[in-house]
Amino acid sequence: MADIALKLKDVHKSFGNSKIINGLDLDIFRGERHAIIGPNGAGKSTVFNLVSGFYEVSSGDIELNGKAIANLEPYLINRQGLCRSFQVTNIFPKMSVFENVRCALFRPMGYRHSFWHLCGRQKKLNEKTEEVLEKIHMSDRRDIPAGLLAYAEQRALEIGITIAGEANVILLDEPTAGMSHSETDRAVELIRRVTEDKTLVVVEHDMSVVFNLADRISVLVYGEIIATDTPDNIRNNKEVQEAYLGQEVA
Amino acid sequence: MLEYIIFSLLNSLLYGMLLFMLSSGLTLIFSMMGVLNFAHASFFMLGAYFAFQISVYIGFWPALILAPLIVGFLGALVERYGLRTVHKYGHVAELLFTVGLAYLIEESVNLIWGRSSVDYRVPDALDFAAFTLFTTDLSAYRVFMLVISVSMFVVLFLILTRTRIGLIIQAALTHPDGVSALGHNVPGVFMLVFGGGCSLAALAGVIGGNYLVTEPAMAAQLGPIVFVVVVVGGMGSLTGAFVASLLLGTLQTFAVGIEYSLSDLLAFFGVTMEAGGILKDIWRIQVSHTGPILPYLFMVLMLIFRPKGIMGKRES
Amino acid sequence: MNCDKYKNGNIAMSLLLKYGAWIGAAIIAFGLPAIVRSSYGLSLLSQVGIAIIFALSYNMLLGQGGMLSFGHAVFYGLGGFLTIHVINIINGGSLPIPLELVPLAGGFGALLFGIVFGWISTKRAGTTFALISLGIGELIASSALMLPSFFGGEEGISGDRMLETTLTWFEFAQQIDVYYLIAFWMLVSMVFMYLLTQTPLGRLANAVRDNPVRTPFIGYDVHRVRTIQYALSSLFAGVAGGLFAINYEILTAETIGAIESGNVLMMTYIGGVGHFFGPILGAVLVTFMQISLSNITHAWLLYFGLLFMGMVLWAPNGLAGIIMVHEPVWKAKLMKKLLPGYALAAIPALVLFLGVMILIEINYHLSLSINPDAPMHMFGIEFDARAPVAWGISIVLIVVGFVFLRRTVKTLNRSWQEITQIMKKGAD
Amino acid sequence: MTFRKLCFILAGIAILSFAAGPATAADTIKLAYIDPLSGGFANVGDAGQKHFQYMADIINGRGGVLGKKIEIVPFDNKISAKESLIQLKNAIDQGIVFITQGNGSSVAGALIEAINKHNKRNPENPVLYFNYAAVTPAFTEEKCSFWHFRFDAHVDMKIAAITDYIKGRSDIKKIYLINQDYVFGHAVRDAAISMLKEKRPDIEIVGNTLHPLIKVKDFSPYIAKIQASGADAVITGNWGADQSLLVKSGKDSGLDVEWYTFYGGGLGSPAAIGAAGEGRLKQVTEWHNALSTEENQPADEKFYLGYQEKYSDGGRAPYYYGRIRTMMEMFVLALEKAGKAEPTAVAFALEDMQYDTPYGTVTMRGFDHQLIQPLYISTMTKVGTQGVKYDVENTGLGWKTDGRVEAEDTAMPSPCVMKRPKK
Repeated sequence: MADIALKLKDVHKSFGNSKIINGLDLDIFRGERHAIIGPNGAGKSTVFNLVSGFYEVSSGDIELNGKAIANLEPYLINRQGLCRSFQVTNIFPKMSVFENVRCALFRPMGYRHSFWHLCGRQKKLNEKTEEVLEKIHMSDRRDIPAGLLAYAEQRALEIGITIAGEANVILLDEPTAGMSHSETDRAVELIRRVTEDKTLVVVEHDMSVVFNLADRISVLVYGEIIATDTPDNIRNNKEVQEAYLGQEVA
Repeated sequence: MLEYIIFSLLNSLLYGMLLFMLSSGLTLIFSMMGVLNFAHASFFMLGAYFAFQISVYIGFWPALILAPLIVGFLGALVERYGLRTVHKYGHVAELLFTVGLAYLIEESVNLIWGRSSVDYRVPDALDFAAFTLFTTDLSAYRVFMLVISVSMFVVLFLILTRTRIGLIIQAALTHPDGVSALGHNVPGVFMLVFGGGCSLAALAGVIGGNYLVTEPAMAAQLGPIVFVVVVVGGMGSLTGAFVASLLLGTLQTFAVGIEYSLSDLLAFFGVTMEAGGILKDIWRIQVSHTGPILPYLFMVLMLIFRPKGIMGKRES
Repeated sequence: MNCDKYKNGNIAMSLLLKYGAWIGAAIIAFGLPAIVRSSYGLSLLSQVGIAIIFALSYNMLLGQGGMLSFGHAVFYGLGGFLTIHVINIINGGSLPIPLELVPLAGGFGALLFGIVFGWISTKRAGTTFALISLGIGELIASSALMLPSFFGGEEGISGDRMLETTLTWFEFAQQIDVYYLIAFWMLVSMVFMYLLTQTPLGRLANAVRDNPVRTPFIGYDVHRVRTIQYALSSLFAGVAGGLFAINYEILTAETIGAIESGNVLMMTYIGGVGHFFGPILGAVLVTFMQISLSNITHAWLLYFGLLFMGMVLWAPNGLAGIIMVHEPVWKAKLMKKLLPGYALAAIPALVLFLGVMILIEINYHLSLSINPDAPMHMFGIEFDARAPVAWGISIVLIVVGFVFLRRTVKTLNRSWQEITQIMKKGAD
Repeated sequence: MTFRKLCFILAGIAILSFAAGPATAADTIKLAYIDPLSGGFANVGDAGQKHFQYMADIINGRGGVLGKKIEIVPFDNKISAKESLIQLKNAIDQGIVFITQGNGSSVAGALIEAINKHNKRNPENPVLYFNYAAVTPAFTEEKCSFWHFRFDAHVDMKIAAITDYIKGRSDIKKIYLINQDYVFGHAVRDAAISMLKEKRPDIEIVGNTLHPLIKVKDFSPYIAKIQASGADAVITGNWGADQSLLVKSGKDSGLDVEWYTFYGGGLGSPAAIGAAGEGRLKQVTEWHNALSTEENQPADEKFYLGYQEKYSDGGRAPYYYGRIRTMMEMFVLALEKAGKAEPTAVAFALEDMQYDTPYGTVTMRGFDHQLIQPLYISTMTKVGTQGVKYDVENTGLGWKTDGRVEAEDTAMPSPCVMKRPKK
């Protein structure tokens, strides 16, 4: 049995009378790249919001690295080593690219709410920031306000912010949504590179991305996982084909 | 005692209704456009001044109709040529725009009507005591105010629930984004709501101006009490504003009658305070002194513990 | 304002470049008394200095933290009251604190209140925060009259700043001594507030302002970041209040009220919230307008209102914003393309302003002056305010100015577009 | 040149262009008038300035004083203590040594403190302060100052006059006190309670309410309380909207009481209260516009009409401060007695000075600098009835004298201990 990084046990979530998530069980292994797919409205984003503490869980348990995190405040979950990106681009628009990434490094590098360190003097912090910028190929854009970047660049920056903190579990919510083919290819390449030795959970609509990137795939339909398996097995799974994939894969 | 209670109830009702007239427009504007309109009380003042001027020339009754219409038109212009321009800079800019507007309106009123109060009087036709209960009179004008405010509530309610535009406004109150998606002319609706809200405030000014005092400071003195009504009532809820107005009216009216202070309360439990300095100040404050600041306390507590307000459908 | 460029090369030169602004500010602050000798001028400058600290502290909330407060004067006032009480205690005998350090008492007192009120009010941002600050402001301002033993009722609390103990040779009898003290604390506060923007907390405040949803996912509690920022901002507001107490030697309830809170909001906004130095410009301009302009014309409130509305409508980034849009143009050496446009627009703008001014002054003279029948004086010309000539001239000026201004603004816009295009090309 | 440098150069130019000194003093005797001239209280400040200007016109028309003309120099303090202190500096810089102010005890207190300190720290260059309307008793009692002279009767004196009048009114049996919840309101209340007890122990004080300052919009709840108490008369120190709304609200409920006020005739109040005050609203003042006809003083009537003609804005802001006339006349006498426009000398000249007004002799008490003058209780009355000739603020209502309280009866003991400079 492989080491489990993220574990969801019988998780339920309902808004008023409508049940969105119905007894979800999911194990994510350490170091794997795991994709969650499913038709619109299946509850994929809701799963992310539950795991990251955005929503409260109606019932059930979520464990991160063996510790229960359900219903913790988001920032506390983040401190346990989980970071996520958002479906809608979610950066700090008025700050420069460099600042965006640096902010993500304060907590991991132990600065807490410091108002006695000058950022400019923190050599290690700045070197580390440059490293991350290098990784996401944005060193030449470092001083531009993030809000003025092109869309694909903003998405790349968001991934940069998400991985900068050395969280070991990364949740990416539709990282390539709205991108052109060539941009998508570059984004997948980027994700692959920056999530080396990390656990990645990704929600994605673009099947070529999913099958290209994922080690395992879970299929979510109406708030339940109907299958979790390797990409090849999922592709050939009758149930999955009926429920969802249909002609898209063929 | 019975007399006192009955009249306090009546007073609460009247004051509450006046508050409601003032704040109903603001509730609509605030919930729909997100604009915390600091100039709302200024439109109330403009209503009173216009009514005064019109009643000098052609009498009170035409003023009752004309003044709110003129102020509503001015309000629509402000929305069209002012607010809409600053809208793109965000809510802070919109809010500051209204702060500046309040400044300008007050100075303009100073310039036109002078710095002292004007002699805006209750019309002779209503200047008598409607009835006397026990020993206290209830003036006909106050009855008239009550009638106007209640009928305004009814009309507003009917417009919002029975007409097409009313339904659009209601939809926009709860889901401002959704309405534009449906292809309605949202800027037009905004202009209408802002103008309408202003004319409601002006109507309150017309009938409140002569009951209170019509002077350039009347807008500033009213202060942020209208915000309290909007917040306590809740975003997007006219009924909430109505309930909140009556609640605040009652709160203030009855607080006046309670002359107990903290030291009395402690004395009740057999404790006597021998304190000097600031503690002594605190112990001696009677509930009756606090009437007008209670709303703010109420508002802060409401915002902290229940930011939706009493009947609000969403948070701001 | 980017502190992170690692420059190699001539160290002295780079130091001068880096600290030039601060050295300049210090020279101005300490050099001004050489030019301004009157005690009124010094009072004005002292008030400007206090206002600068206050406005910068306000911008820690609005500009850097995205928190629109309507009750910042609470900390200014509390700081002031605490300071004046401390001064009175020192005068009473037992507490030997030199006057130079007394403003810190106001600052740290305000800090404590800031922690409490900050924690209460910063759970939510936006309108909710604004309204809570408004409510708290009203509550504190009202209680100022209810708790006379601390706030001194209507007459306020007064004290004597000439303490036994001082650190310097100043005895603070004259305004000039007080001015130097204020200038010193102003510079210190400015430096500290600037450095704060360069710390992790400062950056986190920006992050919370820009995107409070994202911030938890870089590991921070939004509420806590806001509370700390709020408390530190109160600290500086308290220092400003402390200097107020020393400067005027009296604190009344007005210092804590809504008007003062509104003032600091306007200063900061007119100056520009987007740049560190914006509030400084705003504090200087607004203080001057409020104090000197009111000696020149009774219509100053109207001018002030018009200025404020104009800024909100056409220059939402304030004076600092207006200045800073020209920086790239200057760097690209394209100013010469703009200058003719500005020169051309300045003439009708002046004409329009003149027309509006004459009209306003005539109206004020007729409706609010001591004696409307007396002749008016403007620019050394004496005329009758009721004469149609004056009205005619002002209206003609307004119409002509307006028409030509519209045209020249169009040309100006065109040259701006041109310049942006050139710069874009240059960038690519 | 860098952009930064450019900005610095421009800033430098701006600073240098600001550094212009104040104008030098011309050869007039200047009186700095520091009161609100813009904002919410500007109407009161404007009116005061007109009174002073009118007096300056008259004195200069007589040829001035010491061969010089008197000049009123207005300074706008926006009724703020802070701005008043800045404007005081401004006035001192312009070489003005005589200051007058009246509105707001907060401002007056701040000015007294500041002037005391200024005179202590700059003994060669003192200034003198004439207070024409700030009525906190302490200014001529515990906080009395050699540099401060008060020409208005303070709270206790006014209450003494009211209670003296009530002493003779045996039909008043129950009195209600309603005041603003701040120092001034407390002072009115305390003085009324103690003096009523002393002069009319049989009167029952049936209520004693403090309400928040300026915040109350609807006074009906308070009226209900007064109504329930069965009071015959109400004593209140309320001013401005707090007074107007209170009296109007009383009329709406048919409350049948007499209102004993300080500021019933205060600027703007008669217009705001209107008919609601007829026959009920009473004020205590040193002067009102029916006195000249009631006591047959045609010269005073001419004085009044002259003001109405020139400065009253069509009757909307009538002559009100009788004491400003007294003050300016005494100022002129003191200047002449001192022989020079020098504050210390003028101050000594003013001490114990007596002056005959058309309505009796007034005295500037030397040991505490409080003017002792006769006071009148008057009622708002319809013009044309009971000998009332002129209305106020175009309301059709004027004032009719109910009673006069002699100067010595208003005098209060004072614990003042004053530090005097050498003559």
